[in-house]
Amino acid sequence: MALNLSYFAWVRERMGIAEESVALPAGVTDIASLVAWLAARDERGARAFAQPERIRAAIDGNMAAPGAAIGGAREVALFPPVTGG
Amino acid sequence: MALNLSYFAWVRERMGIAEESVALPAGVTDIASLVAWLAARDERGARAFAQPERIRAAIDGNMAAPGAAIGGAREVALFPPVTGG
Amino acid sequence: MIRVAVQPSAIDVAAELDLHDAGGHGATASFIGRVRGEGDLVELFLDHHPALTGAGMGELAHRAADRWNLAALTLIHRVGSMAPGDTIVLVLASSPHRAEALAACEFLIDRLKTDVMLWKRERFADGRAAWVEPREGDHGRAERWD
Amino acid sequence: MIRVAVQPSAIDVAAELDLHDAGGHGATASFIGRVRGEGDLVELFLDHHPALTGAGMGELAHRAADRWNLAALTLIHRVGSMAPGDTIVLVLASSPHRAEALAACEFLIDRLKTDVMLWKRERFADGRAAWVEPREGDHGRAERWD
Repeated sequence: MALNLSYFAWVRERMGIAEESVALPAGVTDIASLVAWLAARDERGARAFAQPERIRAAIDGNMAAPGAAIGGAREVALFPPVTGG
Repeated sequence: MALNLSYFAWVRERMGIAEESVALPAGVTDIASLVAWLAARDERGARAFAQPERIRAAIDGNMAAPGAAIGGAREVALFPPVTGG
Repeated sequence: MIRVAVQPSAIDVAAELDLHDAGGHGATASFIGRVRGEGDLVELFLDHHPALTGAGMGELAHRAADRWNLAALTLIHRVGSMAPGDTIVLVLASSPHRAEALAACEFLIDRLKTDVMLWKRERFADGRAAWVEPREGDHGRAERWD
Repeated sequence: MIRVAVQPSAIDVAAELDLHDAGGHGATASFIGRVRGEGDLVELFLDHHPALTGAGMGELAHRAADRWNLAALTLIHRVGSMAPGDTIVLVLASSPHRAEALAACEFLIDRLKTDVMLWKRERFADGRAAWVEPREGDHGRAERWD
Protein backbone atom coordinates (compact mmCIF):
# COMPACT_ATOMS: atom_id res chain seq x y z
CA MET A 1 0.00 0.00 0.00
CA ALA A 2 1.50 3.37 -1.03
CA LEU A 3 1.31 6.31 1.35
CA ASN A 4 2.36 9.89 0.72
CA LEU A 5 4.46 11.40 3.51
CA SER A 6 5.10 15.13 3.82
CA TYR A 7 7.58 16.81 6.17
CA PHE A 8 7.70 20.33 7.60
CA ALA A 9 10.15 22.67 9.33
CA TRP A 10 13.19 20.88 10.83
CA VAL A 11 11.71 17.47 10.09
CA ARG A 12 11.83 18.41 6.40
CA GLU A 13 15.35 19.83 6.72
CA ARG A 14 16.68 16.70 8.43
CA MET A 15 14.94 14.40 5.96
CA GLY A 16 16.32 16.45 3.07
CA ILE A 17 13.02 16.15 1.18
CA ALA A 18 9.56 17.75 1.43
CA GLU A 19 7.61 14.62 0.51
CA GLU A 20 7.89 11.04 -0.61
CA SER A 21 5.74 8.05 -1.39
CA VAL A 22 6.42 4.95 0.70
CA ALA A 23 5.25 1.34 0.81
CA LEU A 24 4.51 0.58 4.44
CA PRO A 25 5.87 -2.69 5.84
CA ALA A 26 3.57 -4.94 7.84
CA GLY A 27 3.24 -3.78 11.45
CA VAL A 28 3.28 -0.07 10.63
CA THR A 29 -0.36 0.66 11.43
CA ASP A 30 -0.40 3.93 13.40
CA ILE A 31 1.56 7.19 13.69
CA ALA A 32 3.81 5.88 16.47
CA SER A 33 4.89 2.82 14.50
CA LEU A 34 5.32 4.92 11.35
CA VAL A 35 7.66 7.30 13.20
CA ALA A 36 9.60 4.37 14.71
CA TRP A 37 9.96 2.79 11.28
CA LEU A 38 11.21 6.03 9.69
CA ALA A 39 13.71 6.52 12.54
CA ALA A 40 15.09 3.03 11.96
CA ARG A 41 15.02 3.19 8.14
CA ASP A 42 18.14 5.29 7.50
CA GLU A 43 20.42 7.98 8.87
CA ARG A 44 18.21 10.91 7.79
CA GLY A 45 15.27 9.27 9.52
CA ALA A 46 17.32 8.70 12.66
CA ARG A 47 18.17 12.43 12.75
CA ALA A 48 14.61 13.60 12.05
CA PHE A 49 12.77 11.20 14.36
CA ALA A 50 15.23 10.67 17.23
CA GLN A 51 12.73 12.28 19.64
CA PRO A 52 9.27 10.93 18.77
CA GLU A 53 7.72 13.02 21.59
CA ARG A 54 8.62 16.14 19.58
CA ILE A 55 6.82 14.94 16.46
CA ARG A 56 3.25 15.90 15.59
CA ALA A 57 1.20 14.37 12.78
CA ALA A 58 -1.81 14.97 10.57
CA ILE A 59 -3.64 12.27 8.62
CA ASP A 60 -5.30 13.57 5.45
CA GLY A 61 -5.37 17.08 6.86
CA ASN A 62 -6.55 16.26 10.39
CA MET A 63 -4.35 16.34 13.47
CA ALA A 64 -3.67 12.80 14.68
CA ALA A 65 -2.43 11.34 17.98
CA PRO A 66 0.45 8.83 18.05
CA GLY A 67 -2.05 5.98 18.37
CA ALA A 68 -4.14 7.06 15.38
CA ALA A 69 -4.54 4.33 12.74
CA ILE A 70 -3.25 5.21 9.27
CA GLY A 71 -5.42 2.55 7.63
CA GLY A 72 -6.80 3.95 4.36
CA ALA A 73 -5.01 7.30 4.55
CA ARG A 74 -3.62 8.97 1.43
CA GLU A 75 -1.28 11.42 3.18
CA VAL A 76 0.47 11.67 6.52
CA ALA A 77 2.18 14.95 7.43
CA LEU A 78 4.94 14.88 10.08
CA PHE A 79 6.24 18.03 11.75
CA PRO A 80 7.44 19.63 15.01
CA PRO A 81 5.08 21.42 17.42
CA VAL A 82 3.92 24.62 15.72
CA THR A 83 5.51 27.91 16.65
CA GLY A 84 2.57 30.03 15.57
CA GLY A 85 2.23 33.24 13.63
CA MET B 1 -13.71 92.92 37.09
CA ALA B 2 -14.30 91.51 33.57
CA LEU B 3 -14.46 87.77 33.06
CA ASN B 4 -14.73 85.84 29.80
CA LEU B 5 -17.36 83.14 29.79
CA SER B 6 -17.54 80.40 27.17
CA TYR B 7 -20.38 77.93 26.65
CA PHE B 8 -20.47 74.49 25.03
CA ALA B 9 -23.01 71.98 23.68
CA TRP B 10 -26.56 72.60 24.89
CA VAL B 11 -25.44 75.30 27.31
CA ARG B 12 -24.20 77.26 24.27
CA GLU B 13 -27.41 76.53 22.33
CA ARG B 14 -29.64 77.69 25.17
CA MET B 15 -27.54 80.79 25.79
CA GLY B 16 -27.60 81.58 22.07
CA ILE B 17 -23.94 82.65 22.19
CA ALA B 18 -20.57 80.89 22.34
CA GLU B 19 -18.89 83.44 24.61
CA GLU B 20 -19.29 86.75 26.32
CA SER B 21 -17.47 89.11 28.66
CA VAL B 22 -19.22 89.89 31.95
CA ALA B 23 -18.68 92.16 34.91
CA LEU B 24 -19.28 90.03 37.99
CA PRO B 25 -21.46 91.53 40.73
CA ALA B 26 -20.29 91.39 44.32
CA GLY B 27 -21.00 88.00 45.88
CA VAL B 28 -20.24 85.99 42.76
CA THR B 29 -17.00 84.38 43.93
CA ASP B 30 -17.15 80.73 42.89
CA ILE B 31 -18.59 78.51 40.14
CA ALA B 32 -21.80 77.78 42.07
CA SER B 33 -22.60 81.46 42.64
CA LEU B 34 -21.68 82.27 39.01
CA VAL B 35 -24.11 79.64 37.75
CA ALA B 36 -26.84 80.89 40.14
CA TRP B 37 -26.28 84.47 38.96
CA LEU B 38 -26.46 83.48 35.26
CA ALA B 39 -29.66 81.49 35.91
CA ALA B 40 -31.26 84.55 37.54
CA ARG B 41 -29.92 87.10 35.03
CA ASP B 42 -32.34 86.52 32.13
CA GLU B 43 -34.53 83.98 30.36
CA ARG B 44 -31.70 82.40 28.35
CA GLY B 45 -29.74 81.90 31.55
CA ALA B 46 -32.77 80.39 33.27
CA ARG B 47 -33.05 77.83 30.44
CA ALA B 48 -29.35 77.03 30.33
CA PHE B 49 -28.72 76.84 34.08
CA ALA B 50 -32.03 75.53 35.45
CA GLN B 51 -30.25 72.37 36.67
CA PRO B 52 -26.91 73.43 38.19
CA GLU B 53 -26.11 69.78 39.00
CA ARG B 54 -25.85 69.14 35.26
CA ILE B 55 -23.31 71.92 34.72
CA ARG B 56 -19.56 71.35 34.65
CA ALA B 57 -16.94 74.10 34.62
CA ALA B 58 -13.33 74.79 33.79
CA ILE B 59 -11.36 77.80 35.05
CA ASP B 60 -8.57 78.88 32.70
CA GLY B 61 -8.46 75.44 31.14
CA ASN B 62 -8.64 73.37 34.34
CA MET B 63 -11.70 71.46 35.50
CA ALA B 64 -13.24 73.18 38.53
CA ALA B 65 -15.68 72.05 41.24
CA PRO B 66 -18.76 74.15 42.10
CA GLY B 67 -16.94 75.57 45.13
CA ALA B 68 -13.85 76.61 43.15
CA ALA B 69 -13.01 80.30 43.53
CA ILE B 70 -12.94 82.31 40.32
CA GLY B 71 -10.76 85.05 41.87
CA GLY B 72 -8.21 86.16 39.29
CA ALA B 73 -9.47 83.94 36.45
CA ARG B 74 -9.51 85.16 32.85
CA GLU B 75 -11.91 82.55 31.47
CA VAL B 76 -14.59 80.27 32.81
CA ALA B 77 -16.04 77.57 30.52
CA LEU B 78 -19.48 76.17 31.32
CA PHE B 79 -20.81 72.98 29.75
CA PRO B 80 -22.75 69.74 30.30
CA PRO B 81 -21.08 66.48 31.33
CA VAL B 82 -18.98 65.28 28.41
CA THR B 83 -20.32 62.54 26.17
CA GLY B 84 -16.93 61.38 24.95
CA GLY B 85 -15.53 60.45 21.58
CA MET C 1 -18.29 38.66 5.91
CA ILE C 2 -15.15 36.65 6.57
CA ARG C 3 -11.97 37.04 4.56
CA VAL C 4 -9.13 34.60 5.17
CA ALA C 5 -5.88 34.51 3.20
CA VAL C 6 -2.52 32.76 3.46
CA GLN C 7 -0.26 34.63 1.08
CA PRO C 8 3.44 34.76 0.34
CA SER C 9 3.19 38.28 -1.09
CA ALA C 10 3.64 41.42 1.02
CA ILE C 11 0.70 42.66 3.12
CA ASP C 12 0.01 46.32 2.33
CA VAL C 13 -1.80 48.45 4.90
CA ALA C 14 -1.40 52.37 4.67
CA ALA C 15 -1.64 56.20 5.10
CA GLU C 16 -1.87 57.11 8.82
CA LEU C 17 -0.27 53.76 9.50
CA ASP C 18 2.73 54.77 7.38
CA LEU C 19 3.00 58.07 9.22
CA HIS C 20 2.79 56.21 12.51
CA ASP C 21 5.22 53.46 11.58
CA ALA C 22 7.68 52.83 14.38
CA GLY C 23 10.52 51.71 12.16
CA GLY C 24 8.74 48.53 11.23
CA HIS C 25 9.47 46.66 14.43
CA GLY C 26 6.96 44.82 16.56
CA ALA C 27 3.22 45.00 16.90
CA THR C 28 0.67 47.68 16.06
CA ALA C 29 -2.82 47.61 17.53
CA SER C 30 -5.33 50.03 16.16
CA PHE C 31 -8.87 51.13 16.64
CA ILE C 32 -10.99 52.99 14.11
CA GLY C 33 -14.35 54.36 15.18
CA ARG C 34 -16.88 55.39 12.56
CA VAL C 35 -20.14 57.29 12.80
CA ARG C 36 -22.97 54.77 12.92
CA GLY C 37 -26.10 55.36 10.86
CA GLU C 38 -28.52 53.82 13.38
CA GLY C 39 -32.03 55.21 13.71
CA ASP C 40 -31.92 57.39 10.59
CA LEU C 41 -29.04 59.47 11.87
CA VAL C 42 -28.01 61.99 9.21
CA GLU C 43 -25.48 64.08 11.09
CA LEU C 44 -23.25 63.73 14.11
CA PHE C 45 -21.90 67.01 15.42
CA LEU C 46 -19.05 66.97 17.93
CA ASP C 47 -18.52 70.11 19.96
CA HIS C 48 -15.11 70.57 21.57
CA HIS C 49 -13.21 73.02 23.75
CA PRO C 50 -10.08 74.01 21.84
CA ALA C 51 -7.75 74.01 24.85
CA LEU C 52 -9.35 71.36 27.06
CA THR C 53 -9.95 68.77 24.36
CA GLY C 54 -6.38 68.84 23.08
CA ALA C 55 -4.93 68.88 26.59
CA GLY C 56 -7.06 65.90 27.61
CA MET C 57 -5.95 63.84 24.63
CA GLY C 58 -2.32 64.78 25.22
CA GLU C 59 -2.55 63.74 28.87
CA LEU C 60 -4.17 60.45 27.91
CA ALA C 61 -1.41 59.72 25.41
CA HIS C 62 1.28 60.44 27.96
CA ARG C 63 -0.40 58.22 30.55
CA ALA C 64 -0.48 55.34 28.06
CA ALA C 65 3.18 55.93 27.21
CA ASP C 66 4.10 55.89 30.92
CA ARG C 67 2.20 52.68 31.53
CA TRP C 68 3.19 50.55 28.53
CA ASN C 69 6.35 50.09 26.50
CA LEU C 70 5.25 51.85 23.32
CA ALA C 71 7.38 52.52 20.27
CA ALA C 72 4.76 54.82 18.74
CA LEU C 73 1.31 56.11 19.51
CA THR C 74 -1.21 58.00 17.38
CA LEU C 75 -4.53 59.43 18.55
CA ILE C 76 -6.67 61.37 16.10
CA HIS C 77 -10.15 62.58 16.77
CA ARG C 78 -12.39 64.40 14.36
CA VAL C 79 -14.72 67.14 15.54
CA GLY C 80 -17.49 69.23 13.95
CA SER C 81 -20.11 67.90 11.56
CA MET C 82 -19.89 64.29 10.34
CA ALA C 83 -22.04 61.90 8.32
CA PRO C 84 -22.63 58.17 8.90
CA GLY C 85 -19.59 56.18 7.80
CA ASP C 86 -17.13 58.97 8.53
CA THR C 87 -14.14 58.05 10.66
CA ILE C 88 -14.46 59.78 13.98
CA VAL C 89 -11.49 58.43 15.92
CA LEU C 90 -8.24 56.63 15.19
CA VAL C 91 -5.95 55.03 17.77
CA LEU C 92 -2.65 53.42 16.79
CA ALA C 93 -0.35 51.88 19.41
CA SER C 94 2.91 50.12 18.57
CA SER C 95 5.13 48.12 20.88
CA PRO C 96 7.77 45.41 20.64
CA HIS C 97 5.23 43.25 22.52
CA ARG C 98 1.76 42.60 21.22
CA ALA C 99 0.13 42.43 24.65
CA GLU C 100 1.28 45.98 25.40
CA ALA C 101 0.12 47.34 22.04
CA LEU C 102 -3.30 45.73 22.49
CA ALA C 103 -3.71 46.88 26.10
CA ALA C 104 -2.65 50.45 25.30
CA CYS C 105 -5.04 50.63 22.35
CA GLU C 106 -7.95 49.37 24.42
CA PHE C 107 -7.11 51.69 27.32
CA LEU C 108 -6.96 54.67 24.98
CA ILE C 109 -10.25 54.04 23.24
CA ASP C 110 -12.03 53.37 26.53
CA ARG C 111 -10.64 56.56 28.02
CA LEU C 112 -11.34 58.65 24.93
CA LYS C 113 -14.99 57.72 25.39
CA THR C 114 -15.14 59.19 28.89
CA ASP C 115 -12.23 61.50 29.69
CA VAL C 116 -11.96 63.68 26.63
CA MET C 117 -13.92 66.94 26.48
CA LEU C 118 -16.33 66.32 23.63
CA TRP C 119 -20.06 66.73 23.31
CA LYS C 120 -22.14 64.89 20.73
CA ARG C 121 -25.30 66.11 19.03
CA GLU C 122 -27.27 63.75 16.78
CA ARG C 123 -29.57 64.90 13.99
CA PHE C 124 -32.05 62.51 12.37
CA ALA C 125 -33.81 62.28 9.02
CA ASP C 126 -37.06 63.65 10.49
CA GLY C 127 -35.30 66.81 11.68
CA ARG C 128 -35.03 65.90 15.36
CA ALA C 129 -31.73 66.85 16.97
CA ALA C 130 -30.55 65.98 20.48
CA TRP C 131 -27.42 66.19 22.59
CA VAL C 132 -26.28 62.75 23.66
CA GLU C 133 -26.36 61.96 27.37
CA PRO C 134 -23.30 60.35 29.02
CA ARG C 135 -23.49 56.55 28.96
CA GLU C 136 -22.97 54.47 32.07
CA GLY C 137 -21.50 51.57 30.09
CA ASP C 138 -18.63 53.70 28.87
CA HIS C 139 -17.77 54.73 32.40
CA GLY C 140 -17.82 51.10 33.51
CA ARG C 141 -15.31 50.17 30.82
CA ALA C 142 -13.09 53.16 31.55
CA GLU C 143 -12.98 52.41 35.30
CA ARG C 144 -11.46 48.99 34.68
CA TRP C 145 -8.18 50.83 34.16
CA ASP C 146 -8.06 52.65 37.53
CA MET D 1 6.85 59.15 19.54
CA ILE D 2 3.45 60.55 20.35
CA ARG D 3 1.18 62.11 17.77
CA VAL D 4 -1.98 63.80 18.97
CA ALA D 5 -4.37 65.70 16.72
CA VAL D 6 -7.82 67.21 17.04
CA GLN D 7 -8.84 67.89 13.48
CA PRO D 8 -12.01 68.90 11.68
CA SER D 9 -10.85 67.39 8.40
CA ALA D 10 -11.53 63.79 7.37
CA ILE D 11 -9.32 61.03 8.83
CA ASP D 12 -7.90 58.88 6.02
CA VAL D 13 -6.78 55.33 6.78
CA ALA D 14 -6.50 52.76 3.81
CA ALA D 15 -5.86 49.71 1.52
CA GLU D 16 -6.75 46.45 3.32
CA LEU D 17 -8.94 48.54 5.55
CA ASP D 18 -10.91 49.73 2.52
CA LEU D 19 -11.31 46.15 1.32
CA HIS D 20 -12.43 45.15 4.79
CA ASP D 21 -14.78 48.07 5.31
CA ALA D 22 -18.11 46.92 6.68
CA GLY D 23 -20.15 49.67 5.08
CA GLY D 24 -18.59 52.29 7.27
CA HIS D 25 -20.60 51.54 10.39
CA GLY D 26 -19.25 50.97 13.87
CA ALA D 27 -15.85 50.06 15.19
CA THR D 28 -12.82 48.40 13.65
CA ALA D 29 -10.06 46.93 15.79
CA SER D 30 -6.92 45.82 14.07
CA PHE D 31 -3.62 44.21 14.78
CA ILE D 32 -0.55 44.36 12.57
CA GLY D 33 2.42 42.19 13.41
CA ARG D 34 5.79 42.92 11.86
CA VAL D 35 9.02 40.96 11.76
CA ARG D 36 11.26 42.25 14.54
CA GLY D 37 14.95 42.83 13.86
CA GLU D 38 16.17 41.79 17.33
CA GLY D 39 19.52 40.09 17.72
CA ASP D 40 20.74 40.77 14.17
CA LEU D 41 17.92 38.82 12.57
CA VAL D 42 18.20 39.06 8.79
CA GLU D 43 15.50 36.63 7.68
CA LEU D 44 12.39 35.08 9.11
CA PHE D 45 11.15 32.06 7.22
CA LEU D 46 7.65 30.74 7.91
CA ASP D 47 6.93 27.20 6.83
CA HIS D 48 3.28 26.23 6.41
CA HIS D 49 1.12 23.26 5.46
CA PRO D 50 -1.04 24.36 2.53
CA ALA D 51 -4.20 22.58 3.68
CA LEU D 52 -3.80 22.66 7.47
CA THR D 53 -2.71 26.29 7.77
CA GLY D 54 -5.62 27.62 5.73
CA ALA D 55 -8.12 25.36 7.47
CA GLY D 56 -6.87 26.44 10.90
CA MET D 57 -7.23 30.11 10.07
CA GLY D 58 -10.67 29.56 8.61
CA GLU D 59 -11.80 27.72 11.73
CA LEU D 60 -10.43 30.48 13.94
CA ALA D 61 -12.28 33.12 11.95
CA HIS D 62 -15.54 31.21 12.21
CA ARG D 63 -15.13 30.74 15.95
CA ALA D 64 -14.65 34.48 16.39
CA ALA D 65 -17.69 35.19 14.23
CA ASP D 66 -19.78 32.76 16.33
CA ARG D 67 -18.66 34.34 19.58
CA TRP D 68 -18.89 38.06 18.82
CA ASN D 69 -21.22 40.23 16.79
CA LEU D 70 -18.91 41.05 13.89
CA ALA D 71 -19.80 42.99 10.78
CA ALA D 72 -16.52 42.07 9.07
CA LEU D 73 -13.37 40.15 9.80
CA THR D 74 -10.05 39.94 7.96
CA LEU D 75 -7.15 37.65 8.82
CA ILE D 76 -4.07 37.70 6.62
CA HIS D 77 -0.87 35.88 7.35
CA ARG D 78 2.27 35.97 5.27
CA VAL D 79 4.44 32.88 4.86
CA GLY D 80 7.83 32.14 3.29
CA SER D 81 10.87 34.38 3.57
CA MET D 82 10.57 37.79 5.23
CA ALA D 83 12.92 40.58 6.32
CA PRO D 84 12.76 42.71 9.49
CA GLY D 85 9.99 45.29 9.19
CA ASP D 86 7.85 43.18 6.89
CA THR D 87 4.23 42.75 7.91
CA ILE D 88 3.69 39.18 8.92
CA VAL D 89 0.09 39.20 10.12
CA LEU D 90 -2.96 41.43 9.83
CA VAL D 91 -6.19 41.08 11.83
CA LEU D 92 -9.17 43.36 11.23
CA ALA D 93 -12.39 42.96 13.22
CA SER D 94 -15.40 45.24 12.83
CA SER D 95 -18.51 45.35 14.96
CA PRO D 96 -21.28 47.80 15.80
CA HIS D 97 -19.83 47.67 19.34
CA ARG D 98 -16.24 48.54 20.10
CA ALA D 99 -15.87 46.06 22.96
CA GLU D 100 -16.69 43.20 20.60
CA ALA D 101 -14.32 44.40 17.89
CA LEU D 102 -11.49 44.74 20.42
CA ALA D 103 -12.15 41.37 22.06
CA ALA D 104 -12.37 39.55 18.73
CA CYS D 105 -9.15 41.14 17.50
CA GLU D 106 -7.29 40.19 20.67
CA PHE D 107 -8.70 36.64 20.63
CA LEU D 108 -7.66 36.18 17.01
CA ILE D 109 -4.10 37.39 17.41
CA ASP D 110 -3.61 35.32 20.58
CA ARG D 111 -4.96 32.22 18.85
CA LEU D 112 -3.00 32.79 15.66
CA LYS D 113 0.13 32.62 17.79
CA THR D 114 -0.68 29.14 19.05
CA ASP D 115 -3.34 27.36 17.00
CA VAL D 116 -2.28 27.97 13.43
CA MET D 117 0.05 25.51 11.70
CA LEU D 118 3.14 27.59 11.09
CA TRP D 119 6.81 27.00 11.81
CA LYS D 120 9.34 29.81 12.16
CA ARG D 121 13.01 29.70 11.26
CA GLU D 122 15.26 32.64 12.13
CA ARG D 123 18.48 33.45 10.31
CA PHE D 124 20.99 35.90 11.77
CA ALA D 125 23.73 38.17 10.38
CA ASP D 126 26.46 35.71 11.45
CA GLY D 127 24.86 32.92 9.39
CA ARG D 128 23.28 31.02 12.28
CA ALA D 129 19.78 29.70 11.55
CA ALA D 130 17.43 28.02 13.99
CA TRP D 131 13.84 26.85 14.14
CA VAL D 132 11.92 28.68 16.86
CA GLU D 133 10.67 26.63 19.81
CA PRO D 134 7.05 27.05 20.98
CA ARG D 135 6.72 29.74 23.64
CA GLU D 136 4.94 29.14 26.91
CA GLY D 137 3.84 32.77 27.20
CA ASP D 138 1.84 32.52 24.00
CA HIS D 139 0.00 29.49 25.27
CA GLY D 140 -0.81 31.28 28.53
CA ARG D 141 -2.39 34.16 26.62
CA ALA D 142 -4.30 31.86 24.31
CA GLU D 143 -5.74 29.81 27.18
CA ARG D 144 -7.42 32.88 28.68
CA TRP D 145 -10.06 32.39 26.01
CA ASP D 146 -11.00 28.80 26.88
